[in-house]
Amino acid sequence: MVTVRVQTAPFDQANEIDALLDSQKGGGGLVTFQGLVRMKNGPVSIRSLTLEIYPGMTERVVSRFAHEAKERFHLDACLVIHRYGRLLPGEPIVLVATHAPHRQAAFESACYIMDHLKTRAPFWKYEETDRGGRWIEQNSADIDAVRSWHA
Amino acid sequence: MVTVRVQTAPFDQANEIDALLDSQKGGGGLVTFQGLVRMKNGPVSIRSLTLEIYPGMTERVVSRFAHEAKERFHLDACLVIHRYGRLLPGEPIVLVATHAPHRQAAFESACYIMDHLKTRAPFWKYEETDRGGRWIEQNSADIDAVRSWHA
Amino acid sequence: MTVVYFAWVREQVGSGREEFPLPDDVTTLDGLLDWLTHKSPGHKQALSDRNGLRFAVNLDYADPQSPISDKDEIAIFPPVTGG
Amino acid sequence: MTVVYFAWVREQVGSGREEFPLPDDVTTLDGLLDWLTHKSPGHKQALSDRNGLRFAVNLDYADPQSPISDKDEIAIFPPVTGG
Repeated sequence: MVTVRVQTAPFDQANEIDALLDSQKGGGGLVTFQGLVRMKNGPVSIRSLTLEIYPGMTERVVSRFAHEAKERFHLDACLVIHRYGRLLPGEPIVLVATHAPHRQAAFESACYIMDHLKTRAPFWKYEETDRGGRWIEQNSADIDAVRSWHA
Repeated sequence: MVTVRVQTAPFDQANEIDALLDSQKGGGGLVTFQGLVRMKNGPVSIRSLTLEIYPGMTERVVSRFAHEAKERFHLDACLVIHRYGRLLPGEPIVLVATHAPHRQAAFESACYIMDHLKTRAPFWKYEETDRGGRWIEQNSADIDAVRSWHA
Repeated sequence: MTVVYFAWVREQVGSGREEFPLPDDVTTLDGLLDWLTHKSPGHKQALSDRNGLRFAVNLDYADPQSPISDKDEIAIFPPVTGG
Repeated sequence: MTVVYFAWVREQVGSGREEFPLPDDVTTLDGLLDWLTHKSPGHKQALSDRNGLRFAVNLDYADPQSPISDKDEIAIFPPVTGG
């Protein structure tokens, strides 16, 4: 099972995980990653993080990565929920959950999906701080990380 | 914050994660791993998995790994709950949650803790199936995995 | 054709979406970018460093060398920052 | 001293816990294992392959060469399988 949602609404990690586990009784390992809006950028307090998407393309790209991960790592199930719009510090941005017979596959597939979300999925982050706003730039470490999956 | 519990009782992943996130508002990435009793060993149905511990030593060793992980990966928080006693297929065995400013540290530390739980923490698993019972043997891939952290 | 812009490209262009007929002599994404550069100072600023931009044609990532047609939806945006 | 056994070692020995005075001439874990081997056929069977066993002295992993004393709690068990 692959589930992908791109939404403004908050999600409840517990409900999502319960639904994923109920959907297929497989045992094994479940890895989740939850990304949260940070409170500080160095000494500067963050007021909000606004995510812009490309409606249509964003869902399509995220869904492709989720299916690729399911194939490549032989997952039982894979869930990606990614929010957009204006979020406050501490709010969840993204939830990735992967379920596999072996823990290594669950860990690697969750990393794989996150590395691709960071560098290939059409989301753009605008951070508003006490000292003004800025569009966040792509991180070179993230680019190296995603390349390593396709070396 | 480091929390370690070795217990027979089930745990509620949602409550545990909420408590962990409430305890420190840091943003960043939260990785969880949940291990579940498998349903099948190849074609053979599993009836139960019973975990034996060494009371005193088990908590001590798990706690040491959790603290090592917190230092090594600069975690904001680290939670390990490991059950023992008789568990049924599909039941959760272990919950590891790591929270760090950067996702890579959260992923790696959760792997680090799982690799050490698999190979160094005093737990022994007895699997009861339709064809009888057996003590599960240590996996050589797990031994390689834990060594790679100390190479 | 339709051209859509996102993030600071959208801000500098001053619009998220433009529709117009495929300009004469434009057959590739690169050619479209040349043409758009002359549309306004905002377009010129937004498109000045093409290496710093990413492109899609009909919801798939595309190179500047990609052929384009009047029926296409072209997207121009900065490197993405999801997750 | 106290000796505790776990998993199939416990089953083969037939007990999870034994208490007795430190035997004469025993100064190391290895020496204790030699002595225990003669205690019963179950002990002999459980301890026959020392490379397949793990040991702890007072709740810390220990090598067979470790010195031991009458106040120690010694643990003998198979490789662990947690997680």
